[in-house]
Amino acid sequence: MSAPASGAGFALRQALRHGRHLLAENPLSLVAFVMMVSFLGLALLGQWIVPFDPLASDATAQLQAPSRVHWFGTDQVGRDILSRVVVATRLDLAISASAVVLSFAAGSVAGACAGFYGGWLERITSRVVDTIMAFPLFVLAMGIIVAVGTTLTNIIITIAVINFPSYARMARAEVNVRREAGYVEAARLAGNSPGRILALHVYPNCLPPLIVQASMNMGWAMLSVAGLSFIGLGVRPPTPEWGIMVSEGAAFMISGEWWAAFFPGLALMLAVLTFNLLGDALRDLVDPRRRT
Amino acid sequence: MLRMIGRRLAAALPGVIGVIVVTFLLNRALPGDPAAYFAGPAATPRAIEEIRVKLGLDKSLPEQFGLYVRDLVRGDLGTSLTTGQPVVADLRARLPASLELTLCGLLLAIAVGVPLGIFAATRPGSWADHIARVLMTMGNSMPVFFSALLLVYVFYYLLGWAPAPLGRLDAFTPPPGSVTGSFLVDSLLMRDGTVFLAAAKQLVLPTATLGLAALAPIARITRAAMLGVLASDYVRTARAGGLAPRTVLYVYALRNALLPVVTALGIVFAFLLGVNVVVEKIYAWPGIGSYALEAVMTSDYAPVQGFVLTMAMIYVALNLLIDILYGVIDPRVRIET
Amino acid sequence: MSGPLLAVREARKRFPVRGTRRWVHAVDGVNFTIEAGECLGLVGESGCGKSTLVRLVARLLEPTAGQILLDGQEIGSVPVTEFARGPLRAAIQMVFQDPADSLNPRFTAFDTIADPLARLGGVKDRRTQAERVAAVADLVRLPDELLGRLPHQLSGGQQQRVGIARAIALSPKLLILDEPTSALDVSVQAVILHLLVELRERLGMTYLFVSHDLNLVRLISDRVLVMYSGVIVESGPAGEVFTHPYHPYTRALISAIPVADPGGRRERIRLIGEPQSPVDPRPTVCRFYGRCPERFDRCLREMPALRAMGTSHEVACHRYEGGSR
Amino acid sequence: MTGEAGALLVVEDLSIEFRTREGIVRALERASFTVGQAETVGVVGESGSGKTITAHAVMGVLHPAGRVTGGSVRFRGADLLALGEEERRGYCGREMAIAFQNARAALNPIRPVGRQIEDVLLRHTDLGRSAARDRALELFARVQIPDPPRLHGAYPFELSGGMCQRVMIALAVAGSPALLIADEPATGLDVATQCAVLELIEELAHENRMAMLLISHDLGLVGERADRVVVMHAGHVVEIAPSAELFAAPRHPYTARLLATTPHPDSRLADLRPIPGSVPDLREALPPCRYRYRCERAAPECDEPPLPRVEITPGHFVACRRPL
Repeated sequence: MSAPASGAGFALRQALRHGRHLLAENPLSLVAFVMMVSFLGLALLGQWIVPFDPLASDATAQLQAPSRVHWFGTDQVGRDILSRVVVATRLDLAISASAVVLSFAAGSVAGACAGFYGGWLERITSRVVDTIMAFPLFVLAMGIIVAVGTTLTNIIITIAVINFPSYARMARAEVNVRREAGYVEAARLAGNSPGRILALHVYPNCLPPLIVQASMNMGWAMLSVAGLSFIGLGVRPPTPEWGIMVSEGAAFMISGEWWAAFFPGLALMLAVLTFNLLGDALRDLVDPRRRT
Repeated sequence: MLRMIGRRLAAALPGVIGVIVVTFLLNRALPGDPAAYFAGPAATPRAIEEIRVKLGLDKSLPEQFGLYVRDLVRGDLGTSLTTGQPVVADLRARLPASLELTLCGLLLAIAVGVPLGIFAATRPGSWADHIARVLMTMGNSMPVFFSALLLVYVFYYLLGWAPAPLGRLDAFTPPPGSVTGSFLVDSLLMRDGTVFLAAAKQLVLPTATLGLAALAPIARITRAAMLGVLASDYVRTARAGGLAPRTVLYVYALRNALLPVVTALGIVFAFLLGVNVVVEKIYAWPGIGSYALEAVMTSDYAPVQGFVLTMAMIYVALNLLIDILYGVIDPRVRIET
Repeated sequence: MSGPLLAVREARKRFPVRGTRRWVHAVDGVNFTIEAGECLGLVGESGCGKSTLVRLVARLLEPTAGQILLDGQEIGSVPVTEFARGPLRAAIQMVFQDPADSLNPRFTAFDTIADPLARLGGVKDRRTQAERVAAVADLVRLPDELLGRLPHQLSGGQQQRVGIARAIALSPKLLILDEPTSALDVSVQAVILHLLVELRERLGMTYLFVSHDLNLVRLISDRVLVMYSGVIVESGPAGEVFTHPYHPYTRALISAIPVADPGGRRERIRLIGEPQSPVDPRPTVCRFYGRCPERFDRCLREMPALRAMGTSHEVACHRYEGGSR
Repeated sequence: MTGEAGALLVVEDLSIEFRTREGIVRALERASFTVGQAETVGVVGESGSGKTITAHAVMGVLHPAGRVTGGSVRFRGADLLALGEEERRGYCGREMAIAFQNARAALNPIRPVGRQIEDVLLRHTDLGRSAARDRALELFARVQIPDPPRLHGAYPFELSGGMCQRVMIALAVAGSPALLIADEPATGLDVATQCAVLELIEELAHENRMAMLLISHDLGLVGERADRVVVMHAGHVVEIAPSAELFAAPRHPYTARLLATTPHPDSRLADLRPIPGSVPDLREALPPCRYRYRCERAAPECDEPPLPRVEITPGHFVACRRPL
């Protein structure tokens, strides 16, 4: 709306001061940011910049150690591991991001409505949440995938389902804190309908901690996707995917051919690390209690 | 106190019901016609129909659910196609292996994680704090199958310190007589040092893998809780009262900080139950996780369902235990309910 | 139009206590009126039910029983959500205790003030909105350049000006001031008090001024209600209640006011015991019994009702049977 | 600004900074005052004036983000800031003690209140366990807690705000300190309870010949009870005077305006004159006198450092170039 220039300038100055202090305090945030940009770049451009076809096997070059030609070595059927690791970035990021977005949207809206309206909506939501939370989540994911089959959509939905409770619970708690806040009463006095109050006054104010949660959750979703693939309940070979690649390389660890499992595992670890660090940085930014 | 436990028990009930309903629904959601699936590819339509009736699939959904609950109460989880054994018998035989591993991992994680978190919180900003924080972040980012494989590579292949990752005992050691099912406990009961050592050796790497995985969240929560408590008004009161640093740290700060840690233990345990499957696969551990995975490979659903159900029940039971423990520590819960 | 602007008759509000079958009797049969143009003060300690009472009057809560009449029209039975859409919503507005908490952290001062204008005043056109907001901001002396700021970029006093601007944007008939200065420093408190008095004169509003501080209520109210544990124990003209309090609770409150003069301390009235729980109080016992230094056995048998002690002064205490001390 | 002879506590030129995200807050600058034996000194100021921070610094429980950047705190002549941690702790609870504001949060939520008192007693006296328990019950009775044996085992969440404050006071006086710091002891309680709590503290101070530092934002409350008053504004001590003198003839423009803006039983609304401007942002560059931009007496000479400290009449100090 109408924001006189001096007000905007004031806000900008504060934000800059804030950001500068944060970076000075935690240079890791900057590293994480750079890493995230690199991963996004690989996800977007990966398939055009890799030196080899990630699916092309070569019977003459099986399980070769890292060399000048194959920087990360080759796997048991002679595919270039570097190319496969790079190309897998898009799939791994896309599955996790879709799942996180899905559970974020569903969980935050369901939780917010439950917390705001109460009644049967709240009872149903908390029943669903409690039921999902009664399972060890990864085990539940296994059960669902086995039952519904390993298609890409099913994997995404399954990961979204097991992450749903954390958003729903958090959103409900955040809404509960604010439901009786002065500005909500004031909005009522100003003639806002309950739906409008929830959508404009309550929900947006609950988002910051949820976004932090989403960033943290992204790493966990990637681990879950790769974990499912690793035990054979995720993406199917020969698609390049980090979890499958580690799984396929696992057998060779005992015989010393470490590279086949090592590089995809490392890529996965770095990606998860990136999102965890970003989550930490975001939380520092959002949570005033951690102000020192 | 008893009333509190009663309340907790009642509160755990909906969770149990939810678990049963979900496992039932998962069973019905199997792709394709379950009767045709169970009858095998060569079955005639009549044979399929017979199996449909035998499995109760011709009945309505609520009726099927009733039958399912009846079977559950009788301890009947169906029969495994792969082993030909009742699923319950298979699970019972393999559960101790899984529990022994998970509990060892959890204990290791608590034993290292809690002190690490306290250490980091009491020296904020020091190099020790920074190292602890890096460890925690790394630990949170490490895929378990990756750390497991690295441990195997380094300690088995490169250094040769650990035995081959092939189960609970090497080929030359006979298992101890079964009392509890835990090889460590049973061998001690039998006063058999050799078996104990052999079992312990096999346990080291998988336990370390689980411990490393659970260490990060435990240390992280301990550190955060401790930091919060150390900055609290009541710790300031204790300091202003001139109390000895030990009293302030242990009586005033740590006891309060343990409350969120105890709560978090449930989540960490659930996480370990999931991780367990991966670890059992890598170390060829004959637990219920690897049992379920074998069943997955052969599309044998009854064991998978039994596995999911068992894991969920263990988790519900543990949460109940944690709730009670929490009530013992925190008077606010104990007195108000 | 004759009759009071607002009349509250036998208003009651009960809340269930979670996990039990018991009830908190927050407001327990309250009667009072406010004349148009008057400033009525409502005094009581935290937890006495005054917040609940004003929320009933402001139509933010549904009363359990009783009537609320605005200009003779019953509004207490209109459901809260329906009332929020009705034409009378703009007539009763409120200024909140904690200015930081009562402003949406994501709304600029402009958006906050424009909200009631758009919702209730039908002012949706951006330019008209800007004009009206600027006019109201001018009334509360909020500088234009602050309108684009978010609450956390404003000082406590400025935040409260935004809160007042929002409440008076549609010139309400009744403005409820719920401890409008208790979260502010004394230096800011005086500014806001002056502003409120000035606005009442200029806009001809009626005030219901709520505070725990009798000394403050005295300064700007014409009449005072003293509330204790869900009931009104004394009411009367502000000056008279302050100089000639009857109820032991009112006298204790007044004697507790510091006089700031090192030599001239007053005789303090010491209350005994602890405040009583408002959960299912016994209906036949005076609410103040547990703390009253002047109690006697009748107070345990019968709850005293408000009795006239002169032209417009009322007190609910058995000590003042028959209209005298 | 000190009359040091025989003073129990001497705070001299104490400066404290806080590191925050938005920069360094100079929360306290060269604050000086004294507290004599058995004397009650009031500290008054609006929020952010530095009064609580001063109390925390004296007790050595400053928030980790805060740092003493200069000055000294001397108790019976010993410089507390120069002492080692162990020695420093010897003073806390035994020589000086503090009753914090918001008592409920200041008590350990999962330890019975009686045990919390015993912790202090066991630390600072030679009492054994059962003797400490008896003494704790005595203390509870002394602070007018009903039914001490029952409440000995109670937890803070079971007690009312007033009761928590009484426990806090019992905790503070358990070690028989020579100096009691009471930081907003009555804030957050209802008016009648406030009064009772303050009177209890006064009685205890009188009985045990305890010196007291009474911190409050309420000028009236402090003026009524303190022998001398320290007025603070934006991290500066602006005036120190005997109570009667301060109220009769304030010399710092801020004190005068603060008096004029505080309602008292005889004042009328027209008498309340607001203080112009607002408390300055302590992160920004500040003039030598931090009241400079709110002051109607300000003149160019006020921009000359340093902030003056004038003993305008014996025992009456004012930090102003143009006092009233």
